[in-house]
Amino acid sequence: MSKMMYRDAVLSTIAEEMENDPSVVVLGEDVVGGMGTPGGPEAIGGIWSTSTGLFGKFGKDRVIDTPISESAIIGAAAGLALAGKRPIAELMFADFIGVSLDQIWNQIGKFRYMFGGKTRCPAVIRMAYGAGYNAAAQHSQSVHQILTGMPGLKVVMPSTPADVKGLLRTAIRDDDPVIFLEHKALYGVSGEVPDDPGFTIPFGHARLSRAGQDVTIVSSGLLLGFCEVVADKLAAEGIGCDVVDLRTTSPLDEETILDSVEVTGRLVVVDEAPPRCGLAADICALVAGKAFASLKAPPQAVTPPHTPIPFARELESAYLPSVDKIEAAVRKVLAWR
Amino acid sequence: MSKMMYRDAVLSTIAEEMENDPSVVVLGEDVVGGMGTPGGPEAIGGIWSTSTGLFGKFGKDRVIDTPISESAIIGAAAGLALAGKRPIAELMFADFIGVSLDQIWNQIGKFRYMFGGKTRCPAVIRMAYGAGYNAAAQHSQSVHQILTGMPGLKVVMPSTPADVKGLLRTAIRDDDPVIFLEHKALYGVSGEVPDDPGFTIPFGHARLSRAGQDVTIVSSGLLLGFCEVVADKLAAEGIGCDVVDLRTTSPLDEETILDSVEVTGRLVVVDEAPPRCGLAADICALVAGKAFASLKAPPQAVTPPHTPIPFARELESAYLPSVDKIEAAVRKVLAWR
Amino acid sequence: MQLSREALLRAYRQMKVIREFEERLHVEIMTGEIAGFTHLYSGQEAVAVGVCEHLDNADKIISTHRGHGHCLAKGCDVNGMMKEIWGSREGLCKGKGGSMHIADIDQGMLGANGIVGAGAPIAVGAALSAKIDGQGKVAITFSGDGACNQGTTFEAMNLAVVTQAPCVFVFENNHYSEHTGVDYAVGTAQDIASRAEAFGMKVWRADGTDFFAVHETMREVLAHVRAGNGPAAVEFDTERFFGHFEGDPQRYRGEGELDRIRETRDCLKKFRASVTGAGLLGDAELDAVDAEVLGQIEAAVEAARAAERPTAEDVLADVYIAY
Amino acid sequence: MQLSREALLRAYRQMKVIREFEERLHVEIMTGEIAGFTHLYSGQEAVAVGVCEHLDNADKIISTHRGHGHCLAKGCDVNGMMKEIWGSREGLCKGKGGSMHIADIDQGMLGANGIVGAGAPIAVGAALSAKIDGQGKVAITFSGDGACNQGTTFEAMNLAVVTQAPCVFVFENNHYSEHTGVDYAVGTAQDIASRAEAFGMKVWRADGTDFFAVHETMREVLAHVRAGNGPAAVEFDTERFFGHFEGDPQRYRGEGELDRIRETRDCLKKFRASVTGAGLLGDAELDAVDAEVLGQIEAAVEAARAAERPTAEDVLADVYIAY
Ligand SMILES: Cc1ncc(C[n+]2csc(CCOP(=O)(O)OP(=O)(O)O)c2C)c(N)n1
Ligand SMILES: Cc1ncc(C[n+]2csc(CCOP(=O)(O)OP(=O)(O)O)c2C)c(N)n1
Ligand SMILES: [Mg+2]
Ligand SMILES: [Mg+2]
Repeated sequence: MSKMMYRDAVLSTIAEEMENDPSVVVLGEDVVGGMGTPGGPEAIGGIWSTSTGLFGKFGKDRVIDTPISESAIIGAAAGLALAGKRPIAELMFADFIGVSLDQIWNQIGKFRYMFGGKTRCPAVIRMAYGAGYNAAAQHSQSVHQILTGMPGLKVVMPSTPADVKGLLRTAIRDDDPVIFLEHKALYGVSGEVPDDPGFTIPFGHARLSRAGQDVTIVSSGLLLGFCEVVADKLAAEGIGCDVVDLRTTSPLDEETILDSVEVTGRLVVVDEAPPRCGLAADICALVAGKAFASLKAPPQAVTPPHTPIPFARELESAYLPSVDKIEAAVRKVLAWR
Repeated sequence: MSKMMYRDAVLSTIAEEMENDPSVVVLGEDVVGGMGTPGGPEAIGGIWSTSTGLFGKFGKDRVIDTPISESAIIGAAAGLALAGKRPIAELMFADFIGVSLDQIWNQIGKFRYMFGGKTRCPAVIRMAYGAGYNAAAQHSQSVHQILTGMPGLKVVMPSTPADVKGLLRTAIRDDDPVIFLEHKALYGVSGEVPDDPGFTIPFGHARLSRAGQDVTIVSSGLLLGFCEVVADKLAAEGIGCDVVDLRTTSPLDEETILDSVEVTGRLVVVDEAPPRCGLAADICALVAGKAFASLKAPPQAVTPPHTPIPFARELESAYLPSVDKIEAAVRKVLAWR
Repeated sequence: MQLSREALLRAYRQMKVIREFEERLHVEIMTGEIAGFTHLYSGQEAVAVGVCEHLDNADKIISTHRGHGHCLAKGCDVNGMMKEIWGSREGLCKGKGGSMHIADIDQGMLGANGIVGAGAPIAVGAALSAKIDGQGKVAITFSGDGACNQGTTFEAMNLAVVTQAPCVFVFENNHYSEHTGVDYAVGTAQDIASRAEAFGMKVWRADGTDFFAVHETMREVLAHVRAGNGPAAVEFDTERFFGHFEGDPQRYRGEGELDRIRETRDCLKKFRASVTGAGLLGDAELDAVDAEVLGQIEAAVEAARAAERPTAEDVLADVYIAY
Repeated sequence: MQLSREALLRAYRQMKVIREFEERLHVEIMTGEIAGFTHLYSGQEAVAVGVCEHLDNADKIISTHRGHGHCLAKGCDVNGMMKEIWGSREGLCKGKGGSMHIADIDQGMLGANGIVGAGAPIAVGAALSAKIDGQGKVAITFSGDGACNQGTTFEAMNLAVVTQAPCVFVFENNHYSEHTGVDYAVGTAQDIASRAEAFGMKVWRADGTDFFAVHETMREVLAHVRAGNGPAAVEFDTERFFGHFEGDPQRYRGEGELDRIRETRDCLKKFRASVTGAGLLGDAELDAVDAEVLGQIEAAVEAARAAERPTAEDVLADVYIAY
């Protein structure tokens, strides 16, 4: 085990996979940084420091700095993947799927199916998502709910450095396209990460981060930690929470969720996406549909309101699900009837 | 009342509103048709015949034929709206939100909120959606689930010519951005349409197209008609279905849905979007959350599978929700326990 | 450069296969047997063939909604394509793609594409892959005069120049995008190639209805690109003989335009006149090719008609490699 | 054309307001009081002011992530902006937008924008609106050297040419997009203006650190566009004095670069030297403006600090006009 930050788990995993597999290629805006400047290549890397040093190690053919052209970035990743490479494309902010969605949704996500199953498209698209930085409506969004709804894409949302390591390895080695969502507010968080170079985490296997008998809390990403705080607090009162960290939203580990609810009979889903057609509704509907008989209370979603993300500190805090709101929701389902 | 086709309801409503309000402007690819050709303007209109004759009536400043540049089309609509016009932009296929999503999601949908409520953005974005034409994975999609999840957008899905008339009038006159989704397979369907030039249908008011006591079926667009067939068939057996036509998915008429389920205790949601993070899950979760005590059976979703849309006739039919699948789902919730 | 008899016969045959494939589809579609939207390539054969005759399987192409010609020229199986268009599970894409989504990665054919402009960035990616491999391979993207207005096409050109990707942007200017004329939709005072040039790449122009002009131009273009000089663009002036899609009444055409282009701008006629005029090939051997091709297309249609249909279970297959 | 004393003083004052606004923010941001990402406009003032001095409220502009200068030049209230950046509910956008999303429709300021390249098509729409109105009004979009590679920018230029929209594309080439140099990211062998020209519009170029060059160029540009000759583009060569955003260590800069540009490319210094040298204004009156502006900025900061904070209920307001 080594202690490392979430962002370093991203970087080290990419570096290791590039070392092991010459077909792994990185591309994106400022993934080198400093190209065409007096300071020169790598004068400064990207704003998340998740590609620092790659250019020096692997050279300009495998670490490709691009103009501000997100459609071309994702499109080039598509072409690299179809041609046999394993591209890792970076969107600086998840919000930029707005300018590149066609290549994600209608191209990369569909090749295999449209082309009759004979086509591999092993592209990883990494992006920084989530609120908490007061970056306002166009730089703070969660997009997993949009991409999870798109058949052909796998969607990964690690909540810890160890999960970054295990899931990103799996993503890079996967023969299907994978959306890898990194929460901005987690980049600086440290945790123990297995040293074993063979350590991977399979997709579709959720992690039970807290175990209890009374209520099931499902979450992922940044908010997972909030849920753990609530679970720990309630544990002190003798209330047991199963906290399910989804890890991947597509494929979804239905079994872990349903097994837990069969025991607890109560569900709270905590998610950073807007409420309508979001992941929280998706999981509430899953449970209502498949564990109806076990449910002792209405499944409860904790999400932001149906508004864009506001700028000011007070507004963003009020917008986001908080420990208090999660606790209130859990107490509400516990108190039901 | 006049009998007219769904497509003609679109066209006549646009023409009437353009007549009444000089700020209404139409733009899109081939909305004139024939520009720059030997045949000249209006030699042929767009492929859906929803703008035929407008150019001749209102001229080139108000009927703007554009190059194939969907981002620029929607962006231009945004600018027209901010500058005080009421643009109606046409995306030939809903699938093209892939190449224009930023302008819909991060621009048009957010201006009012980001700019502190002082900005009007009365843009209507029309698009033809839906399967049934064997147009395969990139020309057959439903996108209401994606857009309903985006705060700031209103989303309209008329299922009849009369609803087109009433809802499109409301859309054009609305001061918020409205996504107006026209189902390709409905364009040729005829129905009675009120002649009253004041006829409008407010957003957020669902229509009860069949009334019954035993089960609630919620749908919209093309599949609404399938649900009606099922309801009529079951009515003959003495089973009563409430069939709720949502009309608008954002705002959503929660009240009509919940009121119905409170009586029936059973819910089937029928939707053309993929299952994950879709509208069916959204409504099942709503009902499970807010009408839990009334529910006598698990809420049931009838959607396509989580795959892209296949081309061949047999495949597309198997992909789409059918009358048989809807009937089976209804019988399943009726038989529960 | 003078082509061998074999090369000439092969080029003619390739163009003829495309032509007859499309002309037959034009007839078959009217029977209602074929589903979906179909965009025919008739009239533009000299471009697809004049380009692809220079390529091998390790060179990649990416195509458009009007993809049959590019697919055939790049070596996709005629029967597999016909079956695909018929929606058979024996089709090249098991009936899941249809006319607009035919691909054959093994042939270096990275897909027809229903989204106008989507192909260009994908080609840049394939070109970057070729650059990494360092074997002098290229990627070619075909775009229409309409597609050249899509933001993705511009982004792709810039990215290709920035990364010096061995990518060729082939613009097939057939004067129409759906029902709109190129003179309206492409704003530039000059031509499409000039716009590409402004992105910093070398450009060429040629008559796209003249196989020899296309072939010779592409020889230069490819020598330039394979030598590591970065991307290039070519604009071919060409004609489409049918409507935008099947069913298009084409009222935007000029009077007599269709007859005129079939008469004076038919690449097959021009090829035949040129090779027979120069005494390189005789009418009899070309006629023999024609007959053989007609037989091949007839057989392909019969095979497609008889081929196995997909079933409901097929819907769920092939979304993911492992899920 | 010679500007009046009043016009000169106003232009200077406008540039100075922007400069001091930004220099003060640079300091305030380090205290941690201001949230979010902030991109400062210091160094580019002559562009915003040289452009906007020609406009009235019915002319529209649309800006970028680096929007403070454009907002101020177009007439947004200094206090309202400062309060917005501080996240107050008294801010121009009630604290919901912040630095990257300031708009004031009444002033014809259609918004700063966090999405690079998003502004250009929106400006075309505003220009089309002006064309309908027929009053000779224009819409102007500011884009960086980085934004000029985004597909939306290209699409917008083509659409503007096709529709002959009275739109001006102002490219502020400050040589960097984030940490990347323009020589790398813009592929063209020539300049940004040449690329715009290839889309079929008339283009101009000028030194963006010279207010008089900007102002004079824009006079020509606007005469051309207001007269109904379609869109135009201008490339201004300029400098940004701070990092891409606040917190950027700027290791991509050349040695002594920041000192050199502050010394030789400071539009305020150049303006002062020029007007005092020509005897049009005196140092004393310019110093008086400086002092007054400093006071105004100080007052704005104090007002922002004291202004009412938003509350949780505000989150739910203003999504829809009627829902
Ligand atoms: C993004 C997108 N916009 C619009 C369309 C609809 N469409 C299909 S083909 C076409 C015209 C394309 O014209 P061009 O590029 O000249 O190719 P051609 O049809 O002449 O081969 C249009 C508008 C589409 N498929 N994708
Ligand atoms: C679509 C999109 N891609 C990337 C970014 C991140 N980003 C913000 S500003 C910027 C650089 C812009 O450079 P330029 O256009 O030259 O403007 P400048 O910062 O120099 O004013 C980048 C990459 C963004 N905000 N939006
Ligand atoms: Mg064309
Ligand atoms: Mg710049």
